[in-house]
Amino acid sequence: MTANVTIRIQETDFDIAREISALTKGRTDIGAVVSFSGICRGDEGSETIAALTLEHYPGMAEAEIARHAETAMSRWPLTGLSVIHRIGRITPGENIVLVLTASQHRHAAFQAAEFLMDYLKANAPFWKREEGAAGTNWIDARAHDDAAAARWTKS
Amino acid sequence: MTANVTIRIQETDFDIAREISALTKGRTDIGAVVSFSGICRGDEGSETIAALTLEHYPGMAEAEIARHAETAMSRWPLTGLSVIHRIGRITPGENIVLVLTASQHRHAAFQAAEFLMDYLKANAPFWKREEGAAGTNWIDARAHDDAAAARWTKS
Amino acid sequence: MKVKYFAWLRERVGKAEEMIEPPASVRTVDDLIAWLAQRDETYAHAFETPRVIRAAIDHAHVKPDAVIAGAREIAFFPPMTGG
Amino acid sequence: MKVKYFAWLRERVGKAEEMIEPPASVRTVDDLIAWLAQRDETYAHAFETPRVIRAAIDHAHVKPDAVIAGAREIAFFPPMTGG
Repeated sequence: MTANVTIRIQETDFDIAREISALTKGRTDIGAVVSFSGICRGDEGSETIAALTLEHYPGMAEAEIARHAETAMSRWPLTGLSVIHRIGRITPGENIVLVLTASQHRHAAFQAAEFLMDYLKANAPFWKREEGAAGTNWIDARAHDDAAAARWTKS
Repeated sequence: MTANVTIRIQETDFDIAREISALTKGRTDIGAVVSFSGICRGDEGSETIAALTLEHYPGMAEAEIARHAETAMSRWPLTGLSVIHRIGRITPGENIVLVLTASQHRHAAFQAAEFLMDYLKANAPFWKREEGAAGTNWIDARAHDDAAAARWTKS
Repeated sequence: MKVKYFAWLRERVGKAEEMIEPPASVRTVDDLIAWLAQRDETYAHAFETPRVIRAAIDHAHVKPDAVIAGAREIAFFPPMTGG
Repeated sequence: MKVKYFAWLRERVGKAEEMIEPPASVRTVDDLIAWLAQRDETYAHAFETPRVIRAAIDHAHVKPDAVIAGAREIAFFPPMTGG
């Protein structure tokens, strides 16, 4: 089984259909593909958001995602996975992040996708600044994102 | 919050990007979209498969999916969901089923998608016949699919 | 009432649906399976393993002890394998 | 060694990166934060809440007691908010 791992950090939007096709093309050993798209919302709590700007740590961001990808590949029988994270200015309704997992069986694909998202949220060096009515603010990390990532070390 | 529920049973393939767009278009309250695609594999256990043929119970299949959709909408804060199940002859590498869930937050979207797939597998009236080297056979239901559906009633 | 058959049960019975009029003594889904099985060899073969046969009344799954009175449509089929 | 700053830490320090040469007594990440904080008012403000500041050495997350000897690049940043 050849594993197919794609990791990209880019300013431009991604095309989910094309990414799924890249992961599955020419293979007949894949029974399940799970995709997660994270989308910019128009509000953060009670505040209205005009846009988000995403900053990242070049080099470390790729390395950190690659470490999580390796962990996912070793924990679940995946045929491949893709992680694409956008940076720069993103307006409400636009995509922020894409995680794709492919496997023979659905539970592995679901579990690995959820694991990757929880780990990315808590550990990948990206930071969001929001443009709201009252100026721009760095978004605070949420304790429940750390808790979500921690549950994978318990099980 | 208006809920956006799509249920379709069709012979033709589906376009994931178009279905995601239909679920999210014009909205800025969605932070997470999870998609599950079930794909026809080229083998079932040790046997090679030339194609699957999917039969369904018209009327009941739609009703059963609608019941699961309602349950999902009541259990998780979803902005919408789509279930598209193909019928007829499907060859390895082709899509069989699509489940999409959209929510403000990722855990609801992941949980609802996994719940819907587990319930569809165990309860929706569809049956697969495989064309193999040794003729055609109806695929047996798997005990672990019932177990997967049952775990949602415990939690 | 109308009875429908799916998947290998449909193939064994040799038809997708039919109208039946069981006697009043046939009260439950289980009774109906037993009544169908005794019709002839074809039905006996189709229903020879009643424990793996599922039933639905008017598009909803039911248990073997479900009462069939008032049903418009009863369906029999093997465990589902969709998704 | 090279030090990098991200997000509001970068804004408060007023630069994205710089070369520094801390004395040998600065052994750990915590020591380095204390040393940076005493440089001037700008750094004191940037590092005034060390408990919310995360650190990475050569692209890997480290704890506050991590030893900095041999590091090529040390980064300081607030908790991550990607995904």
